[in-house]
Amino acid sequence: MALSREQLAQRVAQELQDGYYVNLGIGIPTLVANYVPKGIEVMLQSENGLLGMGQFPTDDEVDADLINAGKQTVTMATGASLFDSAESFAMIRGGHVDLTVLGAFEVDCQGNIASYMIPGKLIKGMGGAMDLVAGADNIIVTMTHASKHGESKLLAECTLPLTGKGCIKKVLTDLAFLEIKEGKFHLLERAPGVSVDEIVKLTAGELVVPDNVPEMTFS
Amino acid sequence: MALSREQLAQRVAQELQDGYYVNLGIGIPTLVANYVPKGIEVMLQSENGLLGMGQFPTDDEVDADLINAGKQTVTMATGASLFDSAESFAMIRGGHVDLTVLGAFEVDCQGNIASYMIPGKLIKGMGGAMDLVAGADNIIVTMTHASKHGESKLLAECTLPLTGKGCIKKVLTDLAFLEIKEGKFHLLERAPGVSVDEIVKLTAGELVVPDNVPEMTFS
Amino acid sequence: MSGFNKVVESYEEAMSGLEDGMTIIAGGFGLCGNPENLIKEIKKKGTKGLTIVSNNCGTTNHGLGILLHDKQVKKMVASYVGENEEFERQMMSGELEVELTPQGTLAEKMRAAGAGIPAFFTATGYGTPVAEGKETREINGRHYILEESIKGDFAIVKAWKADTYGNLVFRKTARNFNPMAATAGKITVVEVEEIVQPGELDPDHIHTPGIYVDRVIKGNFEKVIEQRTTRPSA
Amino acid sequence: MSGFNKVVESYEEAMSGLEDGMTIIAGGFGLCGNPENLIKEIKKKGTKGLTIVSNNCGTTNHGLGILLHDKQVKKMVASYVGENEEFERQMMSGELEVELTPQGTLAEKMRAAGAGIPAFFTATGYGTPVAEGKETREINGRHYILEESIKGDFAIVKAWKADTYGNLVFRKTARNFNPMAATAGKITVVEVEEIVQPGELDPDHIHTPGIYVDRVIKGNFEKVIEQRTTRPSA
Repeated sequence: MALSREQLAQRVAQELQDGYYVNLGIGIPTLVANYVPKGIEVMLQSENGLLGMGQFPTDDEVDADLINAGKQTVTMATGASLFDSAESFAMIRGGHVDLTVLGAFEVDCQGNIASYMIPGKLIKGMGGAMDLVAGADNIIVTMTHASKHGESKLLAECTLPLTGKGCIKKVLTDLAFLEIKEGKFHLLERAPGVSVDEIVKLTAGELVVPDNVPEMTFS
Repeated sequence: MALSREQLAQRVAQELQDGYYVNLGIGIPTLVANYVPKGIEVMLQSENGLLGMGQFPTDDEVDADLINAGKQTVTMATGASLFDSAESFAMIRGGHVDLTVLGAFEVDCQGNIASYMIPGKLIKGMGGAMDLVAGADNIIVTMTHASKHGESKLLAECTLPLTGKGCIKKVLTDLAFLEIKEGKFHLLERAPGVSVDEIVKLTAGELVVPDNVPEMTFS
Repeated sequence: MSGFNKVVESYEEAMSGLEDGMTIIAGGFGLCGNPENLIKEIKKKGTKGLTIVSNNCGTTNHGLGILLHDKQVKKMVASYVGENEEFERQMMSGELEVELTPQGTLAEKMRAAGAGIPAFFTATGYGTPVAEGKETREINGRHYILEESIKGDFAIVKAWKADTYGNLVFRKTARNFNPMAATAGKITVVEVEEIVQPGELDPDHIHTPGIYVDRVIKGNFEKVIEQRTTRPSA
Repeated sequence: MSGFNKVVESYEEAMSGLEDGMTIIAGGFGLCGNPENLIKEIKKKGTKGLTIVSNNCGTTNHGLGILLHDKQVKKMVASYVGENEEFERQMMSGELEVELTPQGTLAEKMRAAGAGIPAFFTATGYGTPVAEGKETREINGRHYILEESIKGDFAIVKAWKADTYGNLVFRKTARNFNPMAATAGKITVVEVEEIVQPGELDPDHIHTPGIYVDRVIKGNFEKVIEQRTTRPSA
C-alpha cells in the first residue's frame, strides 16, 4: 500500500536526530512536526524569521504578527528567537540548518529538483525553496512517486524549470525511500506491501535495486 | 597665523548642518564635537557600533563595554542606538553618513588620500578609514598643510600607499580650506593672517587661486 | 522638521515625492508586517508605472494586491505569486512584468543595496531559470551566480514602535523584510503602531537605527490574517 | 550534551578540538568585548601556527596580544595594528604574516562566510594596496573590488548573556564583531557573563540565534579598559 500523508511524515521523522534544526516546507513536510520521536528534541525554523516554531495557537493566542512561512498563525516554542529575512536566509544559505524537508513536482537522477512552476499552467513562485535546496546538505524531498495518470515523477531528466541543480540526495515517495548518487536512483526501502516491481515500473530515471529491499517499519 | 587644532575643529564645525549624521575620525576630527553651532543638532557615529555618541563619562559612568572607535570610554546621547560592526559599516559603506571628517598624511589633486602607513617606518593599519573614504560623498580631510620640514602634504600625486582613490573633495589644513576638482586644488579660504603666497609655496599639487580669497572667520 | 524629528502628520506628507515610474521597496511577508496604510495612500494617489520589490504582492484584496486592480504596477520583483489570483492572472497574460527572485536572494539584494554592496555571489538559483543571463562562477568547487543589489526611490516599511528620531523596533515575524527595506530606499517611510520619545527605546534593542529612516507616521492597522489556524483550547 | 543544551563546564572542553594550523575568527574590538578567557585557554594549550582573524590583536599584554609572545600566531588578518607594539614589531620583521583588511570589509567577510556568500563586490580599498591581486569591476560608473568571505575552524565569541540553547545577547559596544564571528566558525564557542534558562531572553531581542552556537561557557572577565577617558563630575 502506498504511504498515507501521515506515514510519509512519520517516515521522515525517523531521520530526525536530537538537536537538529529543521526547516519543514509547506504541505506534507509540515506534518513531520507531529511525529518527532520520543527522547529527541528538534527546533523548527520558519524562513519568514522564526527559529523555534511552536504549535498552532488557541483562539486566545492568535497573533497576526506571528505566522509561519505558509502564512498560518503559529506560536513560539520555549527558547525561540525572531529575526529578519536576511538573517533567516543567512542561516539557510550558510548551511546552518541540519535538515530540510520539502515537496517537489519532479526530481531526477542527477539530483535536480523542479517544484515552483508549470509553464503555462501554474506559477506559484519559488519562495524560499531555491535558497533551501542550494543551502542545505541534508535535504529530503517528499512527493508522490507518480502522477494520478501513472507518470513517474522520478525522471532521467526533469522536464519542468528547475528549483535547484544537483542538490537532492534523498527522496521519500509514497512507494519508496531512495538515495540519489552517481547519477542514479538507489532504492533503499519500500513502503509496506509495495513490490519492487511496482517501484521499478514507476521510476523513469535509472534505478539501482539491491538484492534485498527492506520494507519501511513504523512504530 | 596657522590655525590651532581647536580652530581646525571650529572651521570644520561650520560645515555641519542640522540633522547630520557625522563620523569623526581620531585626533583633530574628534574635537569637532565641541563646536557644534547653536541651534543645530548632529548625531555622531562611532564605527565600532554606536550611533549617538555622547560626551566622555564621569568616573561613576565609566563602562568598559561602551567605547568609541579610538577605544576611549564614552557615553550615549539620548536616542542613541547600538549595533554590530557589519551593520555599522553597512551605514558607512552604504552612504548613509552625511559627513565624514578624518586626518591624512597626504592628499593629492586627483582626490587620492594616504593615511594608514609609511612603509618601513609606521604601520597603523587602515582600521575603518578605507571604508569611510569609499562610502562617503561628503568628506573633509583635516591635516597640516606641510611637514615640520616644510614639505607640502598637498601633492600632485601621493607618494604613500593610498587609503582611497579619487574620493576626497575637501581639505582643511592649518593654512587653508581647499576644494579638489578637475584634477586641481582650488583655494577657497585662507587662515586669518596667512597670505596666498605662503599657501602657494606650500602646495605642491596644482593650485587654482581665485582673485579674491577670503579669510576664514570664527565667531 | 528640525534636528532629527522625522514624524510627519499625514499620509499625504508621508508619501510626498512619489512619482509615476518609480521603484518602491516594500517590507512585509504577505499581509504580515506590511505597510498597509502607505499602500492605501499609493492607491489613493493613483501613481502609475511602478516597479514594486516585495516578497509577494499581498492578496487579491489586501496589501500590495490593491495596487494591481488599477494597473498601477508595471513590474513586480517578488519570490512568491501564490495567494493572489490577480497577480497570477496579470503575470500569465503578460500585462504585468514579473522578475521572480528567490526569497533569500531578494532579502540579500535589499540588504546589499543599503550596505553599499553592488553585487554578490550566491549558490541560490544556479542552474535554474533564475540564473539566465547572469554570470556564474565556480569557487572552491561549488557553483554560484552573481546577483545585483536592488535600490528603491522609496522604501515603505511597517514597524511596531519608533521614536521620533526614526529608531525602529519590530514585533515577532512582522519584522521579516522590513529592516532590509528600510536601508534600501532613497526615501524611507515608516508607519508604526506607536511613537515614543528618544531615549525610551533600549539602545541595545533597536532593530533599525534612525539613520536609515526619513519619515515616520503613526497609523491604525487592520492586520488581516491570511491563514488563521488554531488548535482547540485545552 | 543532549537536545539543545550547549553549556560546557570547563575552558578545556570549550576549546577542545583546536589544533595547530587552524584558523580562528575572534570577536572583540581591541579589548572591548573580547573573549579573554578563551584566548587565555589557547595560550595555555600552546597551539601553534594559528591564523587569527580579528579587527586587531589586543594590546601587547592583553587579549589576543598574549598569543604573540610565544609565537603561536602564524598569520593575522586584521584592520588595525596600533596599540600593540609587539604586533607591529613581528609584522615589520616578517616573523608574522599580516593581511591588513579594512574594518568594514573584515566584518562583511565574516558575515558573508556565515551567510553562504563566497564573495562580494565593495568600493572599499579600490585603487589601494588592498586591491592588489583582486578582481576589479566598474558597476554603474563606480569602481569595486571583489572580496572573498572568510571562515574559521573555530570562532571565539564574547557575549553578555546566553541561554542554554546558545541564544545570545550582547551589551553596548561590546557587540562589535562578535555576532558575525559567531556565524563564521565551524565550531563556535561563546563565553558569557551570565547563563539563563531558555525562555528568559526576549525572542524579539536575541542578537544571535542559538543555531550558530556550539558551546557556551560562563566566565569571569577582567574587562581591561584601553583608554579610560573621563570628564569631571558636575
